Amino acid sequence: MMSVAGVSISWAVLAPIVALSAGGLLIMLVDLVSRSASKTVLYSIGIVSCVASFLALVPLYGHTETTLAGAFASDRFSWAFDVLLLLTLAITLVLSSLRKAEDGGSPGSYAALLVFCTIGGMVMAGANNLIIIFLGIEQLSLSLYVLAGTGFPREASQEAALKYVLLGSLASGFLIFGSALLYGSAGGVGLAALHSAAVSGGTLFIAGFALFLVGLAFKLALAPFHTWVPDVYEGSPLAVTGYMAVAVKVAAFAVLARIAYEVFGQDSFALVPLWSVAILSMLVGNLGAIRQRNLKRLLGYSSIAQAGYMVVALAGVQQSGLNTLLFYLFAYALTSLGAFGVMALLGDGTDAYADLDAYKGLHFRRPWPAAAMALFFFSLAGIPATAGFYGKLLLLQQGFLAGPWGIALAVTLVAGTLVSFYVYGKVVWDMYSYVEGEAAAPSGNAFAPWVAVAAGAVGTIVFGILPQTFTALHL
Amino acid sequence: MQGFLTTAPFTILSLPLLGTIFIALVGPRVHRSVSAVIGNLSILGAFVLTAMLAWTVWHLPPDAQVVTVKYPPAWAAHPVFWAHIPPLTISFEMRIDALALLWMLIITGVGFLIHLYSVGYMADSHGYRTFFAYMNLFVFMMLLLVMAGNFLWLLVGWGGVGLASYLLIGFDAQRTAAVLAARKALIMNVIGDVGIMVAIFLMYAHFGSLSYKEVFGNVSAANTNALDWIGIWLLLGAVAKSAQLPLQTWLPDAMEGPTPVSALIHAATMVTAGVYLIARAHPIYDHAPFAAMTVAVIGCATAFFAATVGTVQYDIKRVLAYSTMSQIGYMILAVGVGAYAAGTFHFITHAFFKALLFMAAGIVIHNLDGEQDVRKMGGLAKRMPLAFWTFLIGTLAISGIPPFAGFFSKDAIFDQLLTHGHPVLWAFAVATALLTAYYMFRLLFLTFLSGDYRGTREPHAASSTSMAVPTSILAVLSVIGGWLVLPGHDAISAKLEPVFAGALPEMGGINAMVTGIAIAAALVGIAVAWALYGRASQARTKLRTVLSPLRALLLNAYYFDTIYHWLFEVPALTVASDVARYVEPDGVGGFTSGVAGATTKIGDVMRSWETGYLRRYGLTMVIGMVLVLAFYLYLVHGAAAVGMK
Amino acid sequence: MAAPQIPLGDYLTVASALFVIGAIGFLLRRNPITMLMAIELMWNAGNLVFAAFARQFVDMTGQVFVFVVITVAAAEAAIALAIVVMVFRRKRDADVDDISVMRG
Amino acid sequence: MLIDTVIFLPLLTALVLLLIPRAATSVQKGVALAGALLTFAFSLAFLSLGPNVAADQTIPWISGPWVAAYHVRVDALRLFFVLLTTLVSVACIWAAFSYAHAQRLRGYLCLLLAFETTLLGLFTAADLLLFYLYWDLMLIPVFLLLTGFADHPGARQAAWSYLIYNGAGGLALLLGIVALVSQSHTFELGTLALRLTGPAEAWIFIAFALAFLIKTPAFPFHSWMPPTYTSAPPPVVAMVSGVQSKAGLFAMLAFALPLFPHAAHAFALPLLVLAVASVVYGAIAAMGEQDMKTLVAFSSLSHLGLVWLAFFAFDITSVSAGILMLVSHGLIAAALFLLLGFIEERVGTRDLSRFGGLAEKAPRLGVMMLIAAMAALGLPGLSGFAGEFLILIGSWQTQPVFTSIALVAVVLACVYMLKLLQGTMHGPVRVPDERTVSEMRPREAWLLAPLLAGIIFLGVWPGWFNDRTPSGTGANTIVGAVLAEPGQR
Repeated sequence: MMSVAGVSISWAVLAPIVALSAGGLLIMLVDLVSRSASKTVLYSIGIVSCVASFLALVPLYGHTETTLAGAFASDRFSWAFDVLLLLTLAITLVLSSLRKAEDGGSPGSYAALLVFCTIGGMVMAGANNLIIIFLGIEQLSLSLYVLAGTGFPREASQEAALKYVLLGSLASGFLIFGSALLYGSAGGVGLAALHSAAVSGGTLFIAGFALFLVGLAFKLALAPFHTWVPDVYEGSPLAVTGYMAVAVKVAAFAVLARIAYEVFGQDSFALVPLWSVAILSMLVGNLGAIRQRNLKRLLGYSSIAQAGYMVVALAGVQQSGLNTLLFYLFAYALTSLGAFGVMALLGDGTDAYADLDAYKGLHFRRPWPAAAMALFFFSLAGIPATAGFYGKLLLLQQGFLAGPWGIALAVTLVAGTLVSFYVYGKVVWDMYSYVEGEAAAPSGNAFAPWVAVAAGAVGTIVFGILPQTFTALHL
Repeated sequence: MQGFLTTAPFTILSLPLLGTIFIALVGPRVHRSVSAVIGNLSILGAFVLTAMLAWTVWHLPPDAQVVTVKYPPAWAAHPVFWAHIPPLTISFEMRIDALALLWMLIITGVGFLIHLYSVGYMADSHGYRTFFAYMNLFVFMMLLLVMAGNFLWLLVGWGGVGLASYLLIGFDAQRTAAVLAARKALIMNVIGDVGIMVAIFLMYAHFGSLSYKEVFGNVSAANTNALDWIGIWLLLGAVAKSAQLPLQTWLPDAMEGPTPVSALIHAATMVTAGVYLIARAHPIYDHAPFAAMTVAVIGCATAFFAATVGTVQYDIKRVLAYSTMSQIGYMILAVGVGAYAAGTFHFITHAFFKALLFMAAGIVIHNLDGEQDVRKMGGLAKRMPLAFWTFLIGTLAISGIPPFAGFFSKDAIFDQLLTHGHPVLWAFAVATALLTAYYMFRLLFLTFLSGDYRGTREPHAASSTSMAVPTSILAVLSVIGGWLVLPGHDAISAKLEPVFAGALPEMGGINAMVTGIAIAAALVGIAVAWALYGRASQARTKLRTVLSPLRALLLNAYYFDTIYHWLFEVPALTVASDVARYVEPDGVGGFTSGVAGATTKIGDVMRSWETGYLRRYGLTMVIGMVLVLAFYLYLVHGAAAVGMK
Repeated sequence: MAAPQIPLGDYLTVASALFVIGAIGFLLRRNPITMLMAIELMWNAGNLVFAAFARQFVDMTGQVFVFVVITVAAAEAAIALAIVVMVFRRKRDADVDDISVMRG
Repeated sequence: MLIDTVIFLPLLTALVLLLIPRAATSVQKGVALAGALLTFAFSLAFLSLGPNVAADQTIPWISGPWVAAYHVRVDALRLFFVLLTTLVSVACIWAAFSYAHAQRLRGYLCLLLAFETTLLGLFTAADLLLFYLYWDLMLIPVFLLLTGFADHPGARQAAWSYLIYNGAGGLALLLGIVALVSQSHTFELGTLALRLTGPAEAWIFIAFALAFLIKTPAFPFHSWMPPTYTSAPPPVVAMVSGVQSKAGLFAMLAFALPLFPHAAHAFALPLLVLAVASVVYGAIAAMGEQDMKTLVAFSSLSHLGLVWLAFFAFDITSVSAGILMLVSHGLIAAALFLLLGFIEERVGTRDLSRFGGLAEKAPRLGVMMLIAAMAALGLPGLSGFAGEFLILIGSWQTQPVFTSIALVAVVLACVYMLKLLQGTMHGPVRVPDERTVSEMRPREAWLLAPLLAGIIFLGVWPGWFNDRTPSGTGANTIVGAVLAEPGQR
């Protein structure tokens, strides 16, 4: 414990971030010093720093600690989210090993940006006041804007980056203005101050929170602030899309959960618009995905719907809601990363297998990747014996515990899931439809993506059949 | 003794069944004659055992002559039931009494003769084995029907004979007409099955059991109305099985089956199951006057109706079919008015002479290579003397000419109709007797006499022994069969007494007036037939012109088939195919596919908002922001804040 | 003696106006650079509110937030401009409506 | 342990199959059949349990936020569903030997075996969560079989209607289960003594009933069934119609009725209406069908509607007979669909107007078809009659009006079953495209023989079945629980 300018700093709380930052800087340094450093070395540094960061997280398990005068915390709202962010980073780095020289951008800057992005997410997860939240969001976003464009030889990647940066900045505008109004209503930026303001309510507070929520909803990809999602998911490089689908959601949900519990608590009407936004998201996400033939775009729409589902975890702000949210996030992360892993595996890191047509009859050519993909899509659809199913079960329970709005959410969730049976079923249907003749696209067989696939598959099945193993972690 | 009483019924039952199974499983591997031998022996064995059983039972004291063979026996440690869902328990139960035994004797006796006949008749059929398997199956089912000790087993036998009848009518499966006739027969019989089922449901509701013993024992406790309903529903079964109005149309078509089948199933035994059923359920009808009266009226109406139709038909087997219908009408009429013994008596004599008639006709048909139209026969008496003489005996018997069998049983019915006070029914019955004599002799003349042979096919040589012997035996029986009941000697009633517990009036008394009128009616019928058909007659053509509308009506059997076709068949099939073709895909399925289509549409509309233009995306966000903001202000300040009021 | 205080409401009004102008500018302009400027306007609207409240509360936090936002805005502008330049290179055009390969 | 063996042996066999090279089809066939036979043999051991004894096994599974256990059970109610599954599976896997694509045979057999496991799991599950798990998992093998392993051009479309419709039912059930469990906090049936009342019970019951109505299916939720039954390969249809279609009614008896007695009685009338509508509508539609498989599909609708009538007549006889009817229908439907498969293989069409008279060429086929059709028609002495008769005699006592309407369908059943039997077997021989119709192969005859034997046995002696299933007041609480008036609890 040391103190700077009268503010005590607990390095233990900051250690995970510091470790990761060091890793990121080291990557940049190595990249700078040795132009010839292979990407393997660079990505390995990233993975090692992930591990280091995780090791730094371990002692914080089960503790609630704050530092920087209460601005940053390590508690139940951050720890598991951090772990998930690190896991996502590690898997993404592994998947990124398939990046080719012609993909654009140096591997060093690419890896460093991924690391910095993750740091932004961890900052968000631990942020205990509006400034830190804003900082975290921007750190995450700015890195991602660039990452979205790292496939710049392709026009779509450029377009994705431009759309993302412009719309993201617009959303940040809402966030800043909303934060300012919240500050005005609460007289401070700490969440504790906001809590007392929430209790007294008032127009200023509510207007501020409305704008803040819009800014956050953009990150969560909730409708109607989702418009960027399909395009950016489709345009970004494969690994980045996978990362984006998971990490942004994890970090943003960490913020939302902290606000829901710390600022509002149960029975607050202030979250009601969030429920309606979630309902809209479930519908938009699933209905929009029906006709998609591009798998990345389809998963983009799917992530909109999934974000809507996850909000249900917070319906009613029940004690058990946080665990539900975490379970579903883990399930979603494993499933999504696994699916992107299969895509990377088959397309050898390219977008060749983003097109659904490439999957026709896949089972009869590549049974194992097809089976894995089917598993992930079953999990997304919530078929039993997968993590996605148990997650939905928990979500529905939160809905039923939360009164009329909660039931409305639960019913919409189920209706959306029914539509998603078609959406996800279509992929499985294509893979298992027997087609005469040769494969539509040649498929790759690199080792690295198998890591992602295996991690996703094992996690999906284990958490699906033995959800108690997750609960036992007491995350 | 007791041992025999319990084992013999099972043996009797199982013999024909084992025959079927043996022929089905082993038959294809051995010479075809083995099937015939097994088929015949099993029925003969059943007959011998039945005779022994009957002898045994009739030597018991009268109050022990109703033998119930029930599994499980009362002492069983692990009782076994057909169905066991307390409070409903249905046992494996048989009742052997005089009523059952008489039927069993006819079924196995006449059945054996017809089996024997079939050996020759079916010799050319390539489904020889199958035929015997089916015939044995029929005998088994028919025995089950009459030996059943509760209504469930009666129903099982009832359905089973329906199946056997279906199989045998459609025996020549290559002929579409046979297939259609089989279908019609089974459907009508199933309607009857449903009638019995409803009756059973009602009995269970009122008596809590399906056992004859329980039901009949408690009849007096039930109210008349309920018993009437039970009686009516049972009657529906009887009507369908015995081809009575209004479910009679299947029987003429059933003549598509081979002639031995017509003789056994559609003349001697199965079609009389309705008579058996009503006689069996007599305690119900005894207490249900309305139902009993309905039975009698339907029987009488059918007797008359069928006789009128019989007068104009040209197909030799169809005439016999209508005569069967008519004669069973007599039996139904008899049991309807409570003359159970008379009904049973007529069943026995009818089994003799009708089987005889069919077998004689079968010889003709066989020798003419399947020709059945009497207009293409004639003058066959010289060419087929055996067929002619046996057919003549049968005709005399059915016409009620003494001393042939039919005279006695018919006379008993007429007598009892008047005794029970039904003069109208009696009048119709006598009119029917006249018609019967007329159309049977018309048939006889057309077939065997009236000039020369009119057909084109050269008749075969004389019939085989296996056909001649049983025909001759039946001819003898058709003569002497009626002597069971003579004045002062009523063997039938004496046997049936324990079954009906004293409810039987004595038969055999000759009431001169009644008998005289009956004989006179028969003679008039014969005379008219002689006048019109016995010789080349001008009157025939003249009459035909005068009565042509009536003739058309009769030729088409009162258009029953046509009416049913347009009333039931066409509407039902139209509705069904419309449902299958339109309602299902467009209605029920259309709704769901419509929902699916609409969902996709909504998705498309939504996606069309996602134009790819950045500014559209921004606009969406800004609109969303405004809405969220408005929602919040609405929540805080109510509707006024956002100008919604 | 302090100068006459400008009432807080006036700050908020101006800030709101800036915010709305920024949003409208974003929606109406097709040049990405201009759109970025519109966004800056919105961010600065937020900054103005922070500053106004900070002064009202006599609290440094708001001003800190303003500094943070300004810093981030700089970084954001740099990145955004880089991306715009990248797109320019391919398109030789400055109309965002032309950048709409992906849709649906 | 025995229960687990029975449930997972098919799945294990499927996994073993995956180890066998794709080309070694005869080895695959042998292994698959051996696995199915072994499963059947093991399941026979449950017969030795008395009527009042249950094989029961519980392993704690989930403790928070609710309690769930891996609780499997074979008792009088479940026994025959398990036996039906294992028996029909043997026949179906054996029938699958004639599957046309050697390259895809392995996957085909694997999916059939996996399907068997989900069915067995479903029928043995005594925990709601476990039950739901299998309930939804059943969708997958059938969906995949329809998608990738059926030759019929409509099969892949049928896969959708199957998946979406049954998925909808499953999700309704899920809503109901979660709504229930969020109050009871346990999935365990034994401890699920929670008695809901009022609208909550009603809504949850509706959710359950909807799922079961779709799965069975019952009118008007059946539109997934005709395409599925028509275009799926015969072994698959045989399993779906023979076994899977029993899941809804089984679950109604095992779960919904004991859990929601008030609601069940309150909603008896609408359900009876749907039951009778199914009975009549199915019969009429079957009468009008020209496609033989669709015809049998509609006959299933009709026959299972009768079981709905049986259950919601709330008569002890009819409820117990409903179980008999389910098992009997399972045997009959499986036999019929397999037979139709053999026929289609020989004549290359399912259109009744394009062929006929096959009995002349294949008499053994004719006899087997006769038995199956007569059983479906309700001929006394065969199992279809036993079920039908006992249901109706019971339901007549409480619901004479609905029973009378259902009786009409007995006659209609005769019409359409004869249409099927005579259309395929009798009449002049007509075979399209000059095909030669061969007699049944021994394999085909042998695989059907047990099913037909079961049909005859259950028809001759249903009492044997009654004594081993919940029937009678004291024997088993399930039927008793269903019947007791809610007020008396």
